[in-house]
Amino acid sequence: MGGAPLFRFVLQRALKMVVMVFAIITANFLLVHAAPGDPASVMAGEAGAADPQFMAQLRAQFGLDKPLSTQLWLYLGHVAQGDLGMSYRQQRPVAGLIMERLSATLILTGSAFVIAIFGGIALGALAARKVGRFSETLITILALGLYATPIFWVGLMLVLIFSVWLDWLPSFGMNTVGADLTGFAAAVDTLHYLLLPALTLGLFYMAVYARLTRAAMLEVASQDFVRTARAKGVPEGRVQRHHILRNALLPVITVAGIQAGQLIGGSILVETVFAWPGIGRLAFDALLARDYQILLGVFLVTSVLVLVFNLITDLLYAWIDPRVEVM
Amino acid sequence: MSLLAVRDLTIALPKGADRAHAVEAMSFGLEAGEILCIVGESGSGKSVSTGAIVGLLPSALAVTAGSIVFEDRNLLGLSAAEMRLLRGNRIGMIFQEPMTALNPLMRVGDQIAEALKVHGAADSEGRVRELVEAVHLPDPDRIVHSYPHLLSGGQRQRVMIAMALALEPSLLIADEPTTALDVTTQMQILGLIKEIQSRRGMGVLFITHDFGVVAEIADRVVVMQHGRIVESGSAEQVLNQPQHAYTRALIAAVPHRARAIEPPASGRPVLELVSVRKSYLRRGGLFSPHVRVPAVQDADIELRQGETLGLVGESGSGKSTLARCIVNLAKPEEGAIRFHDTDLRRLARRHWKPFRKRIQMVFQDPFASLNPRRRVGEIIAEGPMAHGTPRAVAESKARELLSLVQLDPSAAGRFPHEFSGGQRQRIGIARALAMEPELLIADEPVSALDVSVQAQILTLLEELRQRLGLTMLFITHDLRVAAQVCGRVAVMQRGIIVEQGQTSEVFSNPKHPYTQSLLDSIPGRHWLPPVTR
Amino acid sequence: MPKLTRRALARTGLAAGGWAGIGGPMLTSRLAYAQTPAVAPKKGGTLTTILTPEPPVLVLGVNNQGPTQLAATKIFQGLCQYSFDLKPLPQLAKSWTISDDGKTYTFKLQENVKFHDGHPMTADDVIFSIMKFHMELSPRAKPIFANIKEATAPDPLTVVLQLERPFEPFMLMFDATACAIVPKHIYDGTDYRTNPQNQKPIGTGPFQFVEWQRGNFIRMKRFDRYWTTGEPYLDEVIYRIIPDSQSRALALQTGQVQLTQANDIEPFDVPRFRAQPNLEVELKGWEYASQLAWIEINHRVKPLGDIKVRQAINMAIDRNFIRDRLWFGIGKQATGPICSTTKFYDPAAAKLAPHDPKKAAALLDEAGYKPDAKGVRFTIKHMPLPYGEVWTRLSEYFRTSLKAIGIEVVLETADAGAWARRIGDWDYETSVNFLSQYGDPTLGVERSYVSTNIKKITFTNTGGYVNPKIDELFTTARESSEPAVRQKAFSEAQKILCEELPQIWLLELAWPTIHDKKLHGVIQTAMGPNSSFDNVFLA
Amino acid sequence: MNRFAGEFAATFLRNKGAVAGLGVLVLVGVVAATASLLFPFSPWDMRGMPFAHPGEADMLLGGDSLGRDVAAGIAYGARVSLLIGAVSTLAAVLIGISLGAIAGYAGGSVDDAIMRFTEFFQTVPSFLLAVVLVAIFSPSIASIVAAIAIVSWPPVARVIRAEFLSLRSREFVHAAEVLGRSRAAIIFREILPNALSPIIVLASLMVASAILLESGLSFLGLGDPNLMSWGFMIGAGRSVIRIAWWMSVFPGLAIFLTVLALNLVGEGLSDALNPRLARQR
Repeated sequence: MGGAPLFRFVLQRALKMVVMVFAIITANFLLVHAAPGDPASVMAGEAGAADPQFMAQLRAQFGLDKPLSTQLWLYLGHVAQGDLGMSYRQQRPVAGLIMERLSATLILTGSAFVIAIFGGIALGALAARKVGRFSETLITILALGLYATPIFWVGLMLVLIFSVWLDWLPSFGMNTVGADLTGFAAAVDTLHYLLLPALTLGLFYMAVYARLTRAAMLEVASQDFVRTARAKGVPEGRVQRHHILRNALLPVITVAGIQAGQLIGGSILVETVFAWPGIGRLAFDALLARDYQILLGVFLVTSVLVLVFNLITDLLYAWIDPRVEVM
Repeated sequence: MSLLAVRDLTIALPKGADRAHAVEAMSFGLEAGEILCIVGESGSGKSVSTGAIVGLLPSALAVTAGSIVFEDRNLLGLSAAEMRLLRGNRIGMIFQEPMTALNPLMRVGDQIAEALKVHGAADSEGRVRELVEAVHLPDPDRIVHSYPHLLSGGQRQRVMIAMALALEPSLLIADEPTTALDVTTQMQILGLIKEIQSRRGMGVLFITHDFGVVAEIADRVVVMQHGRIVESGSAEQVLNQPQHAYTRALIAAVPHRARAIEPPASGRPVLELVSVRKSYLRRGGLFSPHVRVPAVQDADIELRQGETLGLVGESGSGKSTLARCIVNLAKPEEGAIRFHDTDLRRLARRHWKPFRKRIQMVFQDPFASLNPRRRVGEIIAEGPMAHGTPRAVAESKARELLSLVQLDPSAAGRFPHEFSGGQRQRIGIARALAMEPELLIADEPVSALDVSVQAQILTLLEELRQRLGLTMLFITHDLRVAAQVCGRVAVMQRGIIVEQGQTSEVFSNPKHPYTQSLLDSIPGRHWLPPVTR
Repeated sequence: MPKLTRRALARTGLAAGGWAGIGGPMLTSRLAYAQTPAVAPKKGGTLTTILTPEPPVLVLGVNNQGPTQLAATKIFQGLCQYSFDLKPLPQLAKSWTISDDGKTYTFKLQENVKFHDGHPMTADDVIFSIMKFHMELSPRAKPIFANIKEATAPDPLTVVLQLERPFEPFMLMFDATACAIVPKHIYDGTDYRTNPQNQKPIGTGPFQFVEWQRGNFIRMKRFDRYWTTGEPYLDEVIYRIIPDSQSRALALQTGQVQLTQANDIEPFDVPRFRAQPNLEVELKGWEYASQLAWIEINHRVKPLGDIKVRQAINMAIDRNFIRDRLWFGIGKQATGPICSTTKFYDPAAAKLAPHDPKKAAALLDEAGYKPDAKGVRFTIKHMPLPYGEVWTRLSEYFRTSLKAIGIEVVLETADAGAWARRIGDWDYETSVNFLSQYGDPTLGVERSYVSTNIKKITFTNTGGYVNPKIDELFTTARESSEPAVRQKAFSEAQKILCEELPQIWLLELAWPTIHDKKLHGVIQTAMGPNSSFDNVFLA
Repeated sequence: MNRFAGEFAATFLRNKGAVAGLGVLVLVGVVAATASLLFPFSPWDMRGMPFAHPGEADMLLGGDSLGRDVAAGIAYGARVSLLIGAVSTLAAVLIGISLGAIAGYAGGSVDDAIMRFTEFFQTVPSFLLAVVLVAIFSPSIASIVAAIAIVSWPPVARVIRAEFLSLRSREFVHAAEVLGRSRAAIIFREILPNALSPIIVLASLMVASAILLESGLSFLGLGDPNLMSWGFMIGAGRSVIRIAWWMSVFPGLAIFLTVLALNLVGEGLSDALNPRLARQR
């Protein structure tokens, strides 16, 4: 891929992404405002007492007294300028709130993704290699089992084993508060906390990728060029790695790209179990409190993340598969 | 001592197959410097036997008896690792489908180099280049760094040959290496194989179903049927004095009877194509915009009552697109398609409907052209029913049509997958005839069939044409078939009709160089099959 | 057991000097609690505890949610706090007097009180906090402070509040959760809700705000210039945000936190922690809040307006089961509309009919609600309280109990947003609710039963109960400055309400405060864990 | 469907996992169907002491925090889980087939528009969307089913579209076109029946993930409060896991087995419907 076509492609995709993001914002805006209850009533509920004047004052302050279309228009205008608005309840800019917690989610989902993809491909490749043998059966059962277990359940069990019984790893949070660690020590500290949640989230997707890899490898193994490789006298291991696995990775990459969003969605559950301070949890809390601005902001940010991830997947795909260029 | 000696080779099929053995008591020898053709129709066991030689049999098949001695070693006694060392080293192989036989993710040069590397040979770029040049690939520097998808089928097959020859094997096994190629390419590849073989003195085991190819290349011939060798001998002998009935039938089925010269059809024109143009919008890749690719350019054709016009060309020449334009499966951008006096091109879908009865089509792939989930009776009856014929009438008509295409009327209650390819093609024909069309468009109706079946279908079509007075547009890539079936032919190349006229005239005195090269590429063109019977 | 340190004793002793009034000799109860200190206070250490759910801001007044109060009371302080029997104790006010007509309140402030930014706290800050800040922000304080005719500062350490009419429970409005003292120089003239300093709150409390990683933790450190020298003892207080109840329990169990409070620990986990030798479980400290939980009934919905139906529902419910099986013995069975820890509770007047499903069924039969073929008399909807699992269980128990007397209950889940909106809009049939009583029925009970407070707002008389007699009794109690008169009115009101059952009171809530035995002095007043922790220490 | 069905059954039955899965599913189905016979009382009824251990008070799998029978809950929960799984999948499949078929058959700008719409749903994290939908329309069986259907149709649409795109250019479809059959007949009689086999496989997996999704929603407190479902039981039991492990272990096991069985059946179906791949196993 040359510089200019690549640039044009990225530009086109960026435009498409912008359109998609605004469609998502609009749809979500309408959806979220269809919810019964508004932030003013929730805040009044929390205050333990309220009067109509107070409520009206709150609504005016949040702009909730304007017609919905005006609110939407204003919001879109702000978003276009990079302003995600203020959180009604926390009285802070939404962008800041999300940014504070985005890195936590990215660390969690990123590591989970790495665990899932590498573990999954390794297991899947092994299973495909050992078709009909005990190790294949074992991997298949493991993958099916992980696939069939609710994600929060896995989390609870891991906590029971590694935090309660073995006392090896902390069960919640993201770092040791007050330890004031920096640099490498801080990273190691976070890694400690990260291990269980990342594993919880990663295991499920690892099962997905393992199954996918196995199926793709079996499919690829029946293709003509594999026979060609064997006819050339290529050793079996090399056939598996260079010819079968590389081609089998293509569908795995595609699915991994599509599932990026699900990974972020799934992190709500994991963030809940492990008190991981990410945006999944932020969104859930915001939903319960009807803090629309945060919820919309999270939708926006996650959608952008997914779109960016899809773009990366496509570029990766194009990098691996030379056919994409002229398809 | 032969280079390769196969003795009493027997390979069992898994339980429940239609016969016990894929190959039974097969014996033959191959000398160095010799080309041996194994000929047979699909399912005759010819490919399975080569699989056994190189140790790449599918796991469901097992050699149960016999020996394969190659360079004084019994291959059946070797371990998998020892077999691997032979493959690609002493024994080279090329396959039928060049489009899928190369790893799409590896550069061509790397794939050739791999063949060298895995056997411990120096995989220098120079050597790879040498091999690429040896198979006459243009612009070797570019080809070496290209990915396979950028190469044409013929080029890919050359890459395959380069790979197979990398370590100068003493035995080359070529399994239908030209079947998927266009005639002109086929001729070049055959030439290349012959050239390399004679230069290096290799033994070549060449699998084919095409007697034309046999005539072109073989020194000796082995004919297989149902897993057994029915006849073997020198090429000269088998081609010209076949002994076994099966061989004789196969040779007789090769289309060769030039059609009796008919007076030019004088009926009124049924179909007139004027300056038809059709292009496709090819989807760009991730990084490239969409491209408009012309498929048919300024096609003019006239088809008169009762005549058969052959539309001849290689793949990608636009002949099928043109046929699809006529039946409104594709929308041409320009030109007129006049059926009698109606311009079909301008008709909306619902105005098209009456013409559906009058123009019908027979398709190429007998496996893909019948809905696998419907019974044969329904498939045939649904057309008339869509045009208002009551179900009972349509169904009884369907049974009549089945007899007409020489199938048992009880076939109506069965599903397509219960029939062989030839039978399915008969069903396809019956489906078209159920509409009682005036114009029948046959798009490569026999190209997916074995020769013997091919002959039957051609005969059937000819009979039906005469009996029902059909006007026919016959699309084919096989000049022998065209010569046998068509009164007139039109030759297409890259979307343009380069020549058209009376078949005998065009074939004996081609005006266009492309027509000439097509004719020169007919495999075994110098061989006139003996008229038996 | 709560302990009182020598320092605190000295402080209260100082305050005891000659202030009298209706507030009376207010120190006895705290002194009574001052038992021999088992452990000497020790400086240093970090207290890690839990906060859930995460509060939106940490400025009292801007937000008054439970979690906000827990954390912000370490940063902000009020003029006073309250003993377990709800007598005022000094905090930022060293002492106070109340005029005989009950209309003039004079507060003397502590000396050398500084805000965390170094500004001294003066009477101006107090007057600003009362007359402007909370007047605008707090729907609870507003109607009461509106009664202040004039607020003056004769000198920087004296505040005089002149009331229009006497208001007996007035002294109950000055703790940090009701009226935190905020810095005038930061807030005056700004929009209090959006003031940027809200993100970095500044108060006079023993701990100053350091860092807040949203969704993760809030960290505060010792304020070196705290007005009581030597205090606070702790170096740091860290509130971790842990949304999942099991993770919280685990944190406590493994010693990752030393203190849990409020609803951090689900009731069913409490027995386990009682058994854990290094932990102590305390239930005191919620006397000021005195939250009463009840089945909220919308009287507009048929047949819930029928007194017999409510009486039947009352008898269908087994309060012992609720306390013992759902709350695992934490809390106390409700006996009426006023908590037993709230002032003017009258055990003689507050008597509810006992659990008796048969009688309940008979009552319904008598009222004409006959069961159909499936045994169902009628169907009502019920909206569980979305504040945690135990409330869901309670609603499930409610459904099962009512099924036993032939009333079908259909649950409709609502999240916090929807719940608050629907209660405020009267858009419910039955629900569960709990309200704080703030020590005095006029402050926390009246609002739910008087017809003048039927409003489309949560925590008003949303059920729509109307009884002129009750209106009259509460008005009498509100306007009188005579405790005896008030008691009489409240007693009669309790009697009437217990018969008419405008709501089905279930349980006086208590929240377990569980802490490491090394942590001392957590629960010393009726403010419980909402106190400032200036004399809490680890030893 | 004589030989077709025969071959299909034979391939399916050769797959031991699929047969075991089918067995488990049948068992779950039977338990769900006979729940009211096995446990002739409401699963909400308090039958014994809270936290009764398995086996106590005639409760095979123990009691929950209100003394309700866990076994009865699982039996009645099977109905709900299967119902939610089946109905939401059916709805998702119907949405997916309609949109996918239109996109794949019509092609061009219609296809583009529909695919953008599909991408839209795949861009918003599906679990987050499901949570928001259920929360907004308040948790009830209808809103849960609708939310699950809304977030799970895109894969169906994509698969159907891809099948339509490929089948549309198959010769038997061209033949139908040339015979002059109507568009509806071509879509419903010719293409759709041939596009269904991947959907059957996908659907069996979707039922499984719908059950998981429901349990995830219940875990967050967004289940239907009036229906005893497995997800609800885990949600109610997980916080007391140290006191009463059986409250969450058994329903968890029920989910695990059912989802596993569905996956196994799905694989069996996939093999039986794509015999070419199956042979390589």
